[in-house]
Formats: sequence, structure tokens, C-alpha cells
Amino acid sequence: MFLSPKSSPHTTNKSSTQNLMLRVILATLPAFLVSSYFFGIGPAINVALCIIFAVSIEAFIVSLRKRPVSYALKDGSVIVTAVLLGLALPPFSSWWLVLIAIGFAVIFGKHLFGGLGQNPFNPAMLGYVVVLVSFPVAMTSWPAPQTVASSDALAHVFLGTPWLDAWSHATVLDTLKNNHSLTLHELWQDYPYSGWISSSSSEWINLAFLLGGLYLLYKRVFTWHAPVAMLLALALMSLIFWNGSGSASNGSPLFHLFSGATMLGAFFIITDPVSSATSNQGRFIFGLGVGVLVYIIRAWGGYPDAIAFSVLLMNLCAPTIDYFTRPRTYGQRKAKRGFNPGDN
Amino acid sequence: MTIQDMQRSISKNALILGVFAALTVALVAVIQQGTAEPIREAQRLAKMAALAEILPTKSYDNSLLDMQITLDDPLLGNRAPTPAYIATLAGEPTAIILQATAPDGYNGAIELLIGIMADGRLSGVRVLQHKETPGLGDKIELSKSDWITSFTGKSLDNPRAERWTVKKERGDFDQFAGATITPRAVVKAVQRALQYFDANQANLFAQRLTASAQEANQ
Amino acid sequence: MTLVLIAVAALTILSIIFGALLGFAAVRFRVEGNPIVEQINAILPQTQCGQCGYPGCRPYAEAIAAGDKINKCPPGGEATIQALADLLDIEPEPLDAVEGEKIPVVAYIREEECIGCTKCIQACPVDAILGSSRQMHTVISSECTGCDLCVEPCPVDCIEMRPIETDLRSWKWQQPTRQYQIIASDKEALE
Amino acid sequence: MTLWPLDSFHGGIHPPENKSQSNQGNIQYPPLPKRLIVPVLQHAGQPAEPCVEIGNYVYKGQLIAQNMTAISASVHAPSSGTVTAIGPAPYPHQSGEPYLAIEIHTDGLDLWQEPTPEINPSTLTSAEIFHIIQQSGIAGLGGAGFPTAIKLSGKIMSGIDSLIINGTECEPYITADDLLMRERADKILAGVDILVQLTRPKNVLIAIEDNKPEALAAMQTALAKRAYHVVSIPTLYPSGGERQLIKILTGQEVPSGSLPIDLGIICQNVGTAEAIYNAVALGRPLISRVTTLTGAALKQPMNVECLLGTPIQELLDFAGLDKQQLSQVIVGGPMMGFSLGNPAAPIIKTTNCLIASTAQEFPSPEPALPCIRCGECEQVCPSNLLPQQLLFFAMGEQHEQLKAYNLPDCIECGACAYVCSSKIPLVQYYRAAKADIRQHEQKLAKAEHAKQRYELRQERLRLEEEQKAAERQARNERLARVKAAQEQAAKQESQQAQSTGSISDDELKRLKIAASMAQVALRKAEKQLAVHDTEALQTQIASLKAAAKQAQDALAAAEAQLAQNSATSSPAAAPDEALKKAKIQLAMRRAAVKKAEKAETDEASLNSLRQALQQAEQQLEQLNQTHTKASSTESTSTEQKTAAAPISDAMKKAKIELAMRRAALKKAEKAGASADELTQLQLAFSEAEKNLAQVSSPNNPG
Amino acid sequence: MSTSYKELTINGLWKNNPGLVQLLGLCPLMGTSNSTVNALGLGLATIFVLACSNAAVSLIRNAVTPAIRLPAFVMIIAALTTCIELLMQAYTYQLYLILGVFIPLITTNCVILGRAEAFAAKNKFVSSTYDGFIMGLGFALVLVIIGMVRELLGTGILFTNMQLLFGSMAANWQWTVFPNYEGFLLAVLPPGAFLVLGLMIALKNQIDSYILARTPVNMPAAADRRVRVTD
Amino acid sequence: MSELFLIAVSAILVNNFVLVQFLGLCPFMGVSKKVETAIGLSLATTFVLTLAAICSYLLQQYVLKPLDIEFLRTISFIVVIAVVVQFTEMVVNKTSPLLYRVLGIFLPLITTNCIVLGVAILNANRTEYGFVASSINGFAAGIGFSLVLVLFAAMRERIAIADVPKPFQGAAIGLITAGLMSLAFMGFAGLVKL
Ligand SMILES: Cc1cc2nc3c(=O)[nH]c(=O)nc-3n(C[C@H](O)[C@H](O)[C@H](O)COP(=O)(O)O)c2cc1C
Ligand SMILES: Cc1cc2nc3c(=O)[nH]c(=O)nc-3n(C[C@H](O)[C@H](O)[C@H](O)COP(=O)(O)O)c2cc1C
Ligand SMILES: Cc1cc2nc3c(=O)[nH]c(=O)nc-3n(C[C@H](O)[C@H](O)[C@H](O)COP(=O)(O)O)c2cc1C
Ligand SMILES: Cc1cc2nc3c(=O)[nH]c(=O)nc-3n(C[C@H](O)[C@H](O)[C@H](O)CO)c2cc1C
Ligand code: SF4
Ligand code: SF4
Ligand code: SF4
Ligand code: SF4
Ligand code: FES
Repeated sequence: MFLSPKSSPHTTNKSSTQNLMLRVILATLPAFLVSSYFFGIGPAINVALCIIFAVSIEAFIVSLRKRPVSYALKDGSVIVTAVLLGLALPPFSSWWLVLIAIGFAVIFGKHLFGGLGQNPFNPAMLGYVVVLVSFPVAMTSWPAPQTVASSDALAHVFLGTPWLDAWSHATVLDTLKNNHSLTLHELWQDYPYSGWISSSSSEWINLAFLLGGLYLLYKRVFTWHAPVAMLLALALMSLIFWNGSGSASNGSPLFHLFSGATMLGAFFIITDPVSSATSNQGRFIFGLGVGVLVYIIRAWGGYPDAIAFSVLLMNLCAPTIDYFTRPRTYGQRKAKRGFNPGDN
Repeated sequence: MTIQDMQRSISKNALILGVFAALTVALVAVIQQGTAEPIREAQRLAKMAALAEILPTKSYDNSLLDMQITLDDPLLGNRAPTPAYIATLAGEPTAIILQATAPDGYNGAIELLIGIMADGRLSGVRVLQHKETPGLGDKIELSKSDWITSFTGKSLDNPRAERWTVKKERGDFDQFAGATITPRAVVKAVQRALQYFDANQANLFAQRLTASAQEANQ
Repeated sequence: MTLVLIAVAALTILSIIFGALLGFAAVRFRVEGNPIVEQINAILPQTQCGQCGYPGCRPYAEAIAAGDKINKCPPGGEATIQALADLLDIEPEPLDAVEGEKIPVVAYIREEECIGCTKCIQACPVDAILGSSRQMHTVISSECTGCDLCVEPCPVDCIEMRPIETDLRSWKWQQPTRQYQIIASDKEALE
Repeated sequence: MTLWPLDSFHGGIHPPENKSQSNQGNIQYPPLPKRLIVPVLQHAGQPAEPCVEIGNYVYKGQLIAQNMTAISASVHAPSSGTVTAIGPAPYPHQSGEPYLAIEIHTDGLDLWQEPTPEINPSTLTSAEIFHIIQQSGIAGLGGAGFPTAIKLSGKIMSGIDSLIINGTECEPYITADDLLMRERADKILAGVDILVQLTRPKNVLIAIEDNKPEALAAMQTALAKRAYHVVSIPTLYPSGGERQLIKILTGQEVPSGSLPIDLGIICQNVGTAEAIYNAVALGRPLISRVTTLTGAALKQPMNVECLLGTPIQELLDFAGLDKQQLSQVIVGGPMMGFSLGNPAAPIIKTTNCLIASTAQEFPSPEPALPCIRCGECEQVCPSNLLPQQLLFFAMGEQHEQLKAYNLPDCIECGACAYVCSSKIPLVQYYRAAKADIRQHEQKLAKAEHAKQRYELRQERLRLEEEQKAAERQARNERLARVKAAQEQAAKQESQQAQSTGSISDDELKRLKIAASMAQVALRKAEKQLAVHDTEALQTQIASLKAAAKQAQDALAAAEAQLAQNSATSSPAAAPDEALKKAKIQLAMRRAAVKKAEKAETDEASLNSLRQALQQAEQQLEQLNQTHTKASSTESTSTEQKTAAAPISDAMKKAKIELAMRRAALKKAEKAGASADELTQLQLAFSEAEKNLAQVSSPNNPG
Repeated sequence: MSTSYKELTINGLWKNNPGLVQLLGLCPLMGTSNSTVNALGLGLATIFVLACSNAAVSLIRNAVTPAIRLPAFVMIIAALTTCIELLMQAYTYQLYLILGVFIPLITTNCVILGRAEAFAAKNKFVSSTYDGFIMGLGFALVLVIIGMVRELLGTGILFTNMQLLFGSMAANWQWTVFPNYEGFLLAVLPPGAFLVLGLMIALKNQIDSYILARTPVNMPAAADRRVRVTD
Repeated sequence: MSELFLIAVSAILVNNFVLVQFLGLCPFMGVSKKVETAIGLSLATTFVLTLAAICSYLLQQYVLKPLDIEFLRTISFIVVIAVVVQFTEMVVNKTSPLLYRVLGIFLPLITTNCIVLGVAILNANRTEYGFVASSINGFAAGIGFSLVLVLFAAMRERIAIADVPKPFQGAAIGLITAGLMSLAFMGFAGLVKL
């Protein structure tokens, strides 16, 4: 009769993981719309492909493991991964590139470690980095905003018709990296789309991500610690190493905060609860680390944008951060942290 | 533990290890003796092959390796003094082979071997060593792409100085898709080497005498 | 040829010095005993049952220290293997036993059948059986380790191994069943 | 209300209160039940031992089970009536398993044994008060049920710092303390007075959550001139937890592993205070308590003062249980209570609330999703633990890690599971892990114990072996010396040397063990000495050496005496001798039979062997009889014999026979013997059984 | 220890494979497996050193004292490594340049010292030599397979530059498996090495458990092993 | 000065000896199941690495080079390393039980750790490295090793309790994690151009 009695508590609040995931997806909507404004159906194709591939791969793996498929899929986390990856990949990426990215994300990033909640690395960023290092050319070819016709785009994505040189367009960060002679003004000036701070599509997209992020913060999907720490660190670093001029000086704080994937990273990526540190203190350190690394790699490293690498690098540190930021439990004299050779 | 104990242990262990050392080192030394010559030969051959590749065979009749001088100049970008080889045809200098380093490759320094004819034209360029990304920057290797041969025949004023860069920066040289940094670095390094040669040509060819003297001394 | 001689001489001298140094250290800094055996022994369940193939836990500990497998102790089960693997920093292996882990048991002597032969007393490694010759014997169940060594020697088979009784106070919570375990099909999985 | 500086603890949650359903009316009195089930364990600790028998008449308040150990509480009859059963009975526990209880059929008279005069507690000494509390079976009524007497026993002499009276009642649904404070504030305070008299605290703090304004007002009013502080604390679950409350009120944290009393703080529930008043001033032991009956499946949620032992079913019916609606009964609050395994179970001292819930009220949980480390749980944990880490370690059964992450400090409050967005039953993982750890630790302790016993045994065997060897040698020497002379004497001697089962033998064994233990201790100390050479150790070794020598000497003396003894009592050994021979013969025959059986010898030879065996057995029996006679007539002491009446030899023999047959049968079955072999053995077996029956029937006095 | 040759073979190639099971010698396994030719070159060198060092150690096993056992063994291995280094330098100079530091590092390939300690120090000459050879072979096989997988995934081509090892006749052994292949850089970059080896180990585990599931377990009699603590 | 700093950054991050240059992988995989042991091995390795870099530099400069017997480099380096390690172990074992628990038990593992010999040889190959640069490189290699080892160990502690598919449990998932670590470290590519 009472074979396995259920323990207290007998009541819980209304929060649910599915709900959380749903909110995150919802919060990406502004950025998706802005992105679509600039790149047409590009983002939509990316996201759609990602979701289709991601769900099928997850279903396949779960059934390989003889686990209930519907149970694994219903949390919706794989869709979050897919949406975020889809938004991070350059628009009009070939279908096979998307497949490789999402495949690595879901298989190596998530399921080899046991599925939801157990992956040490951020799956979306893992997938991104895999294709970035494997196909750097394709991954650094962003189309110039509003230049690619839908039909050409579809042909490129699915049939592999070659990329027209005219489409290709260096992002601000690329330019910062490769051209050490522009003034800051020129850096922005190059981009004909009038914007708020200046004129690049990336500001608008970043602003949209910021909006979505604030919504999530308001809904208490995550705490402020990681995003604030990351933006703070990035701003501080760029302030310290900025000499006021243009691309020779690694860029101003505003430049760094609103270019590349900064806001996507701050509010959607490093807030991934699974792969970041757990305590508030730990998350703060995690965010700081990401911010500093982003700047180091952007300014002095070999890759134009650094969110993905920085996140992976800090994912790497997350267990260690957790290890060293354990809170002091009630009634314990001090927190059990770090290296105690004496015990065992 | 007694003193004798210790003495016995010390002498025993010392002896055994000493014997081992003698035996193993003897083996290695013998092999070394046997291979010393082939190794020198292999190194020589490898170098010869590399040098021969960038000079037309008909342009010289000396043994390049024997006509070696040592150069050190900031324009060459080398970290340490490097050898250079002078080719002569019937005693007259016809070309020089320099080593130069492009310090600003994508992943670090790229070491180049540059052959320059007496008239200032490039007879050929090869990459000795680099750390560029496989699949991207490594197209500067001849085995991956023949981009590097595009230098042959170019000289300091062909193309003009401002066109000594990649096409993207309105220069004459191709870049690889997605990898501008590597080719640009190589182009710049070659250009600097040409400038160096231009400035020091007389001096360099004069050194050949000292070089051969050194050779004789050795 | 001189090179060979130089080489041999140089390295030989070096080695003689090193050999002497180590020879000195070997005597000067000799350490007795093998603390690892103690640590291993502390992990073994001390049932002294001999199922590991050694006469008691300590001998098995010594064998492990000398390189034997760590998966031979059925009473210890997975937990012990895991602890040993942690201690020795090697991969845990599945238990090397036919039946795997057993439920805890104690010996029980059906006293009306006992003929008082003392065979079981002699067999019990922890002196958990009380009685003397021609008297009925009983097991002090709090001392019995459940090793069942006393069962076989008994000429009248009056000893049986009974599961340790549980009641309300020894009742314990079980981990909730994982969700996928509930719904998972029973087909052979990749697991 | 006094202004008292408040601190706060980490975390905490605000679940819906649901208190208004049950705190509207007054405390009700349900009818006297026909049958009371009074478990002997109603508190934390050891059960009490029943001290009545079936059929006894008991008065109300009469002691029916006595606490035998310190951490235990006595149990008294809640009403008068007849004891009708003592045995396992339904018990309020999540497992639904029964527990030892005393069942009383009430006679409806509700008779106290003697009229109890009211006394003024201030006339009593501390010792007297303490004695009364101890005798009255008072255990904490706040939920944990810790016997109050021990809680108070600690530092009564020196006085304490703070006495905290816990009226927070932070769990949703429960209103028992609320009502108690509203209606019986004076009694509670009178109880507090007694506690104050006993413990002389510097501060007395009565903590009440600010969602109970009536109770606060009532307590404040009743306070009159007393210098106690009624403190209103913010509503936050689990501020009623002892440790959390102490943090709120004093800013101090009870160190892990120690008790509030170590900080000079005692925390008692308001109900406990009332119970103390009842016991000390009115002479009434703890036999009833106020319990909240609530839940959507009840028509009239209320609070009742009910007798301990009242079946829960009856109380629920009293409050108008709607059986159709009922989905589960929760004992305690929704956060920490358990769902009742068996509705026939009674109210016990710790039962502060019963929630008869409907399915909508506490819907069965959605399937748990994996933990996503969202950290919600960590934010609310009042112990500042990392619940998600604990969860992973619990799933991986990593006990060391669990301890390193302070699982033992988890108070099982359920706040983490309440907020978990993946709806993981976290507390259950922790409970299971705690139980596993406890079990594992017990196992370790046992292993250590076994190791010691094993080593002692090995030591003993070794010593015995040495002893034997020495004796053997001595014997040989002696034999050589006396050579052919007095062969018989020599033989006797040797037999005595081997003889077992005499008194001094036991003594000898004891001495041997003592000697060997002394040796072991000595050797250990010496080993230690080899490592660290200290003076203390050296003196210790010296004394140990002396002790070892003493033990050896005593052993030697005893042995010498034994030798003498056996020399003098040699005639008595004669029948023994014959008996032994017979036994040996018997054993040999038996072995032969066994062997033959194993070797599957043909029936005929087996039979002949069996006959021989029987003969031997008969012989033995005869001898045994004469021996018993002899030993009973002779004045050899029989200390060593068991107190149990000796079973007649015939019977014993029959039993042995039976047992052997049974064994043979079993063995054959195991070995897969052929069918007719089996039947034969079975026949033999049943014969033996019959035999036994015959022998035992006339003999058996019962 | 008298293990049969069949057992040694199975051990070295599969059951106790140094690369897949013992996880020893990982550095060359990762560092030189970015193309088939590199892998093959180092694999052959390792086989040589392993077989010879096992042989040598088994010969001298009784002559060393515990204090200098390690230096002595290491010295033998290092000497053999230096020999092969010199030989490669003389006869496969280009490959020698490519493999670089990994050739002298054969000295510290844990498999070699591991086998010296675990097997050769306790066994006779012939079986030790054989064990060394087989272990080396097992190692080299894994190395070459990883090399092939990485080369193929990374470039779509197999057996490039075989002339470095086999001379000019091997120059055209190159085999373009996937024409027009974009190249999956990850495979030839450092992470690829770890991932490919990880996947290979998983594959081996899966094969093992498949085999285990197919073979009926013959229950060993538990009682055989039971030792009486008491008598 | 900045040259030395760059050498250190390169050895620790950009060209991390373990994840990028593939040295010292066996102990990296073998002794990374618990953070505590990983820290012990880290300390021991850093110690030996620094010592070995110093010793081998001296040996190279003052014995091998003058005598022109540089072909004995491998053999003499490894013998020095083995002897130093073994001697240290014996001394520590006897003199400080605590230090032995923390460091000593790992010392024997280090002789066969490629990273030690590897750094010594790479230093010797880099003719431009002087004494200080060689020692810094050795020390930084140790720090780089320690960094990834400790991070990896903390990560493996977490993976040990994850529900990893059966064939991947143990070494396989460890290697894959290491691969992903190496992937993350690729982010430092191009940071320092040495
Ligand atoms: C993994 C990776 C490796 C790269 N390797 C090289 C390289 O070897 N050489 C190079 O010039 N650029 C390299 N790059 C740089 C990018 O391709 C960079 O965006 C490019 O040089 C800019 O060139 P573009 O002007 O043709 O877009 C690499 C980038 C990535 C992501
Ligand atoms: C073994 C044990 C011994 C205890 N001894 C004392 C004691 O001596 N004094 C005391 O005040 N409380 C003692 N307690 C009780 C606790 O302090 C505490 O009051 C009890 O566990 C209920 O608290 P809770 O409901 O907040 O968990 C003891 C508890 C246990 C488990
Ligand atoms: C989470 C939690 C909540 C508790 N809430 C209350 C409460 O509201 N009221 C109360 O009297 N005891 C509460 N207790 C029990 C107290 O910790 C403590 O046992 C009690 O106040 C001691 O008094 P007693 O021995 O008189 O029962 C709670 C315990 C826990 C662990
Ligand atoms: C706030 C939030 C942020 C998330 N960010 C990511 C992300 O950056 N990348 C990703 O793959 N999944 C993300 N997820 C989804 C989910 O956590 C992820 O699939 C798990 O890492 C898979 O185990 C996010 C989920 C939440 C609630
Ligand atoms: S099997 Fe285990 S419990 Fe039994 S003797 Fe061996 S080690 Fe001890
Ligand atoms: S009584 Fe039996 S089962 Fe128990 S410990 Fe002794 S021999 Fe083992
Ligand atoms: S149940 Fe334990 S872990 Fe959970 S919140 Fe309460 S004290 Fe913390
Ligand atoms: S609240 Fe639940 S899901 Fe969130 S971290 Fe805690 S246990 Fe995990
Ligand atoms: S092979 Fe490099 S450490 Fe083992």
C-alpha cells in the first residue's frame, strides 16, 4: 500500500522549469525581430533549422538510451539551446553548418554528460565554438544588412550556391581587429545604418537583447549577479585600456558593450543556470571572469568576438568556483572551502 | 643502520648505476658515431633541397652551403643571427638566399627563406616554419597551395611600394578566403627583406670572400 | 673515438655520483611499515569471512597493497570498492562475486537442535557464539557479522542465516524513483 | 509587546498560511473514545517499557509504561479502563508500520486514581519540580518530541542565559499553539514561571509570529507584571525552528553538532509550558494535547483538546470528515508533516496537526524534472546549505561529500523542495541519504568492533597454541623423566591437561585473555614508543609491562592450581573418561556413516554402519545416564551448567538423532539424491520424529 | 607469472590495450596523431623501443637494487630512444623534424616504463620481449587509427606525405576520399585528438559490453575460493 | 621583463603544455578524480618541473655543451630527473609525513610525466633562452599544468555523479571533457606571438 511513501513538503510553489525555459524563449523575441529586420529571413532560417535538428537529435539520443522521449523533451531546454544558437550563428549559414553546430551542442554539449542539468559546458556556445574553429571563414562572414534577397539566401543555405562577395561584410569587431588605423568615429561611420549610439546593426540587436534580458531579470528568471558583473568587468577593462582613439586602442566601453554578442552573452548565455556557478557570489565571479576574458580575447587575442570562448573558459572554472565559494552553513564555524590536506 | 650498511649501500648502488651508464652510453655513443655522417648528410641534403628549390639551377655553380654568411638586421625580423647563402656563377655573385621572419602572423612568427637575384628580382620564397591555423593560414605552404610562388619574379618596384600588400587593402597579392592576416604578414616580410637587400647588396656580396675564408678555416 | 670515451666517462661519473646519492638515501631515509595496508584494512568490512580468497580482511588488505584486485570482498560490496578505488585512485570495478551484494543477515542457532559440539564456536572468527561443549549454543546477534562461516561446520545443520529484523525505528527513507526509471521501457538500454 | 532587537536567518519562504480555516472557534473537546491505543514511543529517543499487563484496570493518569533510559519519557493512561492488549498496533508514521502499544478499553468514568491537590509550585524545590517533570512523561509538544526533562537537566544548577518560549507556529495550517495562547495564556505563563524557577534565565523571550495578533495580545495581557518579553517576529517559514528562532532572537548560531543549551539557551514550545504547569501544579501527567484538525476535506476545521491514544479516524469524523473528498491525511503541517500510513493510528504527544486534504489541496506532484541548478533552493535554505549540490551527491551516494557539504545540518524544513522549479522531492533525497549514512556508520562501527574481536581471538588462539606447545613439551619431558614408571598416572595427567569444561578452566581462560590483552596493549604502546619517544609513554609502558607480568603471573598461578586440582580430583574423572571414549567412538561411527552416505555406498553396508551407530548411541546414552547420576551424587560443582532444567538424556538423544536425520535428509536433497534414497531418509526422519514425540510426551511437564 | 602468448596478444591488442584501457602514453597518442604518417612513424619507433627495453630490463632485472631501479630502467629506455632518434635523424630526416620533441619523449612514454616495471621486471627474456612488442603494437595500432580518422575528417584525404617514411615511391599513395571536402578543422586541431580517442574508448566499451552480453557467463564456483579463517 | 611575462602567459594559457602541446597527459587523466589529489600532484609537479628546468639548463650549459656530447641530452636529462625525483621522495617520505601525504606520493608518478622531460628538451632547443627564461618556462609550465589539472578535477568530480551514458563512463567522458577544455583554450590562440 505505502510502498514508497512520499516525503514532505506536500505543497510547492508555482514555479516550473518549463515555464522558465518558455520565458527565456519569449525574451529572445525582440532580438529576433530586430535581427530579422536587418537580415531578412536569415535568423528565421537559422532558428528554425536549429530547432528542428535539435529536437530530432535529442529525441534520437534519448531513445537510443531507452529513456522516455516525451519526458526528456518536455522541459523545453533543448529549444532554448537551439534558439540561442540560431541567433548566434551568422545569418544564412549553410544547413550542414547549422547541423554540425547543433549536433555538437546537443550530443557533446548535453547528452554525453547525462542530459539536462548535468552538462558542464554551455551547449549552445560549445556548438558555436566547434563550427567557429572548424569553419572560420564561413563563421566570420556576416552579410551586410539588408543586402541578401530571400531566394538567394535559401539557395545558399540549402543548395550551397556560393556566397557572393558583395554580401560579405566585416563586423565592427572584425574591423577593430584587422584595421589598426581607423578612428573610433570612422569605425562606426563605416556602417550606413543610422543607430542610436552610432550606426551599426549590432547596436540595435544588442539593445534588443538587453530589453529581453531586463524582462527576464524582472521575472526573476535569474539574479542580477552574473550579467552585472560581466558588463561591469567588460566596461572597466575597456575603460582602462582605451586611449580615446579608434581601432588602434581596442575600443571604448560603449563600443564593447554594444558590439558583437555582448548583451546576448550577458543576459542569455552566462545566465544559463546549468553551466555557470551556483551561488550568487559564484555567479558574480563567473560574470567577472567572462567580462575580463571577453575583453582580453577581443583586444589581444586571435578571434574577433569572444563571448563563446570566454563562456566556455569560465564554464571550465565553474566547478572550481563553486568549490571555493561554498557558503558558511548555519552553525559551522567557517565555510569548508579549498584545500584541506589534513582531512580525508 | 650501521656505517658499514651505508657504505655498502652507497658503493653498491654507485657501482651498478655506473656500470649501467657506461653500457648504455657506450651503445648510444657507438650509434652516434655511426650515424653522425648520415645525419650531417641528411641535414645538408634537406637544406640543399630547400635552397635549390628557390633558385633556378642554371643561375649558380657553387655549393651554396659552403658560401654561408651570417646576417642580423631588424629589417629581416629574425630573433637571432641567421645564415644567408650566396650563389655565384663562375665566381660572380648571382643571387642570395636570406632567412627572414614575419613576426605578425596569425599565431606567431613565420620563418621564410627568400631567394633574391642580383638584379633585385625574387627567385622564390618558401616558408620554413609557421604556426598558422591548419586549413586557413597554412596555405602559405607550397604543399597546400601555390600562393607562395606568386612572389617569383616580383621586385621592390614591381609592383610599386603601396601595392605590396593583399588585394583587400588594394594591393597586388591574393589573400586566402577568411585569412588576411597571414598573407599580409608574409608579403610585408618579403618586402622588408627586399628593402634590406636593396640597401646592403654591395656589402653582402663583398662578404662572400670572408665567408669563403671562414669556410676555408673550418 | 675520443667522443665515445668522453661521453662514457662523463655519464658514468654522473651516474656513480647519483648511484651513491641514492644508495645513501636508501639507507638514511628508510621507512618501515606500509601505512597503505592499514588504510586499506580500515576500509574492509572486517567480517573476516574469507570470501575474498584470503584468510581474513587484513591479509586481503596486504594483497591489495601488493596489487591484487579491489573487487573481491562481497560483504563490503560496491561501497567498499568505491572507497578503495578512491583511496588508491584507480577505477572501481564491478564486484567479482557470483551473487553480488547480499542483504544483511545474522546467524541463528535453532537451539532445540543444537547438540553442543562447539564446532561453530571454533569457526566463528569474532567469538560471536556462546556456549560450551554439550551445551546449547546461541549467537550473540549484536556481535555476529553474518559471515556464515559457522553454518557449514555444524554437523546437524542447526544454524541458519536470518535477515536482520527491521521495525519502525530501523525503517528508512528510500530515494525517490527517478522519473525516467518509472517510465523507461525495460528493453536493454545503452546504459 | 516589548521591542526586542531582531536578527534574521538566511533564506526562508512565505507559503500561503491557510490558518484562518481552523482558528475561528474555540478549542473543542471530542467525546471520550471507546478504545485508546497508547504507543510506548511517543517521543524522540527510546521507547518506554510497559508496566501493566493485559486485563489490568488502569486509572486515568496512571503510569502504564516506564522510561528505562535517560532519553525516554514515561507513558500514562489517558483515561480509566481495562488494558485489553499489549502489542503491535497502528502507529502514526509515514511507513504505516505498527508499533508496540498498550490498548485500553475505556469505561467512560474517566477516573483519576486519587484526587490531585493543587499545589503552589513556588513551594517546591528545583529537584522536586524536576522530578515531577520527569515522572509526568513530558516530551516537547512543538513537534520534535524531545523528552523535556533531559533538555532541562543540563545546566539547571548554574542557571541559563535565555529561556525561549516558542509560540511562532510558522507552518501553514497549524493553529494549535495560536488557540492555546489565546485561551490559556495564564496557564502557559504559569508553566513558564515554573521553568524560570527551575532554570533562572537572564531573559525570557516568548516569540510569536506577527500573523497571530490575538495570541500576541492575549499573552501580553496575561503577562501582567512579569519581566518576560513577548516578542513579535516577522512571519517567515521556518522561523519556528529552534535554531532559526535562536538566531532571530539572540543573533547567535547554535554550533553544528552542539545543542542550544551549550549557548545557555533553552527553547520550549508553549504547549510544553502548559504541560509543565499541569504536571507540577495540578499533578496531571501528559495525557492530552491540543491538536489542529483542518484541511478541505473537513466540514468543521477546528482545534481539539484530545486524549493521547485517540484514533485519528474518530477525531476526523468528529470534525466532519467528507470521505469522498479525502485524498490523504497529513500528520503535522504541510511542510514537515508526513502523510499518514494507517488511519487507525492514534494521536501521540507530537501530533500537533491533522490535515485531511483533498486532491486539489495538495495535488500529487508533477513528475520531477532534472535539477537545472537554478539556485532557488539555495536562496531559501535556512541552514545556508547548497541543496542542489546535496541532491547531486545524494543521487550519487557520495557520503563523504554529503558530509563535507554539511548534510547533517539540514533541518529537513522543506523550503528548498517548496521552491524547486523542477519539483524535485529534495527532502526525501536528504532523508534517504541521512539514513544511509547512519546505517553506514553503524556498519563501520560494527566492523571496527569485529576487527577488535577478531584480533583478540587470533591473539587468544595464538596464546593457547603456545600454551599447548609448552605443555606438550613439558609433558614429553616429564614422560621422559618418569619413563616406564607409573604409566597410568602419566596417562591421567595428560588427560587432565587436556580436560575441558571444568570451572577453573573458565577462570583460566579469563586470565589468559587478560594476559593476552595486557600483552597487546603493551605491544601497541611499544610500537608507539618506537615512533614518538615521550616520557609519558615510557611510564605508561612501564606500568603496562607490570600489568602484563601480573596477568601472566596470575595465569601461571591459576594453571598451577588447576594442575593440582585435577590431580586431586582424578577419581571423579574416571566416568568422564569412559564417556569420552564412547563419544569418540560415536563420532567415528557417525563420520563413517556420513562418508558412506556421501560415497553412496550400497544400502546393506550403510545399514550395518547405521546399526553400529545406533549401538554407539545407545552406549553413549547409558554412559550418560550413569554419568549424570554420578555427577549429581558426587559433590563436583556444577556452576558451569546452565540454569535451564536438563533435558532428559533420552529426549536429547532422540533430538540429536532427529536433527541428524534432518541434516542428512537436507544434504541428500541438496546433493540431488535419487528418489528412493530420499524416501528412505524421509522415513528415517519421520521415525525419528515419532521417537522424539514418544520420548518427550511423558517427560514433558508443560 | 607464466602467461601464454595468446593471452599476451589479446591483452596487448585489446583487453589491456595501453592506449584504450591503461590510458598510458597519451601524449604521443594525441600529439602525433594528426596524420597517418606521423602516427605510423612514431608508432614504429615506440614498438622498437618497447620491445628492446622490455628485453633489456628482463635481462638485467636481477641486478638492480630498489634504490636505483627507476634510474636504471629509465637509462635503458632513454638510451634506446636516443638510438632511434639518431637513426631517424639519419634516415627519415623530414619526419624527424615533424615529430620533433615527441621522439625523445618516447623515453617518458608511460607505457614503456609501465611494462618494464609491471612485466619485464618479473618475467623471462622471450616473453618480456614479446610482451613489449605486442604492447607496442597495440599502442601503435590505436595511434595509427586515430591518425587516420583525424586526417580523414580534417582534410578528406588519407595517407598524405607517406614519402616521409617510405621514400619517394610512396609519394603518390595519397588518397582523396572525399573530393570537394570543406575540411573539418576541429579534427586536426588539439581538441580533435581528445574527442576521437574518447569516442574510440566509448566504442570499445560498447563492443565489450556487447560481447559480454552475448557470451554466456560460466559461473565460477564461489566455494572454490573460500578460505577458512578459522579451523 | 615583458618577455618573461609573455613566456609565462604563453606556457600557462596560449600554448598550455597539457591541452595544446600534449605533454603530461597521463597524470592529467589519471590523477584528476579528486580536487585534493589534483592539488597535491600540481604542487609536486610544479616543484619538480622548476627543479628539472634548472638542473637541465645547468647540465646542458656546463656539461653537455662544453664536452660536445649533446646527443646524450635525453639520457642525461632523464637520469637527472629520475634521481632528483627519487631522492626528493625518499627525503620527504622520511622527514615530513604531512608533506609526503600532500606531495610525496605523487613524486614517483612524475618521472614518467612527459611534461618534465619535454620542458627540459624544449628549453634546450630554444637556444635564446637563458637561465632565467628557462626557469620561468619550467615554472610556468608547472602552473599551467596545475591550473588545468585542478579545473579538470573539479569538473570530473561533478561529472562523476552525472548520468553519463554507460559506454562513456570513466575514461571516455574524461577525454571528451578534456577535449572540450582544449577547445575552450583555443580561445587564447593568437594572444601571445612567440
Ligand atoms: C580558428 C581561427 C583560425 C584563424 N586562423 C587564421 C590564420 O591562420 N591566418 C589568418 O590570417 N587569419 C586567421 N583567422 C582569422 C580570421 O579568419 C579573420 O577573421 C580573418 O583573418 C580576417 O580576414 P578577412 O578580412 O578575410 O575576413 C582565424 C580565425 C579563426 C576563427
Ligand atoms: C542525542 C540528542 C541529545 C540531546 N540532548 C539535549 C540536551 O542535553 N539538552 C537539550 O536542551 N536538548 C537536547 N536535545 C534536543 C535538541 O536540542 C532539540 O531540542 C531537539 O532535537 C528538537 O529540536 P527541533 O525541533 O528544532 O529539531 C538532544 C537531541 C538529541 C538528538
Ligand atoms: C522547520 C521547523 C519548524 C518548526 N516550527 C516550530 C513552531 O512553529 N513552533 C514550535 O513550537 N516548534 C517548532 N519547531 C520545533 C522546534 O525546533 C523545537 O523543537 C521546539 O520549539 C522545542 O520545544 P519543545 O521541546 O517544547 O517542543 C520547528 C522545527 C523545525 C525544524
Ligand atoms: C536563464 C537561462 C539561460 C539559458 N541559457 C542557455 C544557453 O546559453 N545555452 C544553452 O544551451 N542553453 C541555455 N539554457 C537552457 C538550458 O539551461 C540548457 O539547455 C541546459 O544547459 C542543458 O542542460 C538557458 C536556460 C535558462 C533558464
Ligand atoms: S571478503 Fe571481505 S569481509 Fe570477507 S574476509 Fe575478505 S576482506 Fe574480510
Ligand atoms: S556467528 Fe556465524 S555468521 Fe555470525 S559471525 Fe560467527 S561465524 Fe559468522
Ligand atoms: S530541507 Fe534542508 S536543505 Fe532544504 S531548505 Fe531546509 S535545511 Fe535547507
Ligand atoms: S531549486 Fe530545484 S532545480 Fe533549482 S537548483 Fe535547487 S534543486 Fe535544482
Ligand atoms: S605519455 Fe606523456 S605523461 Fe604519459
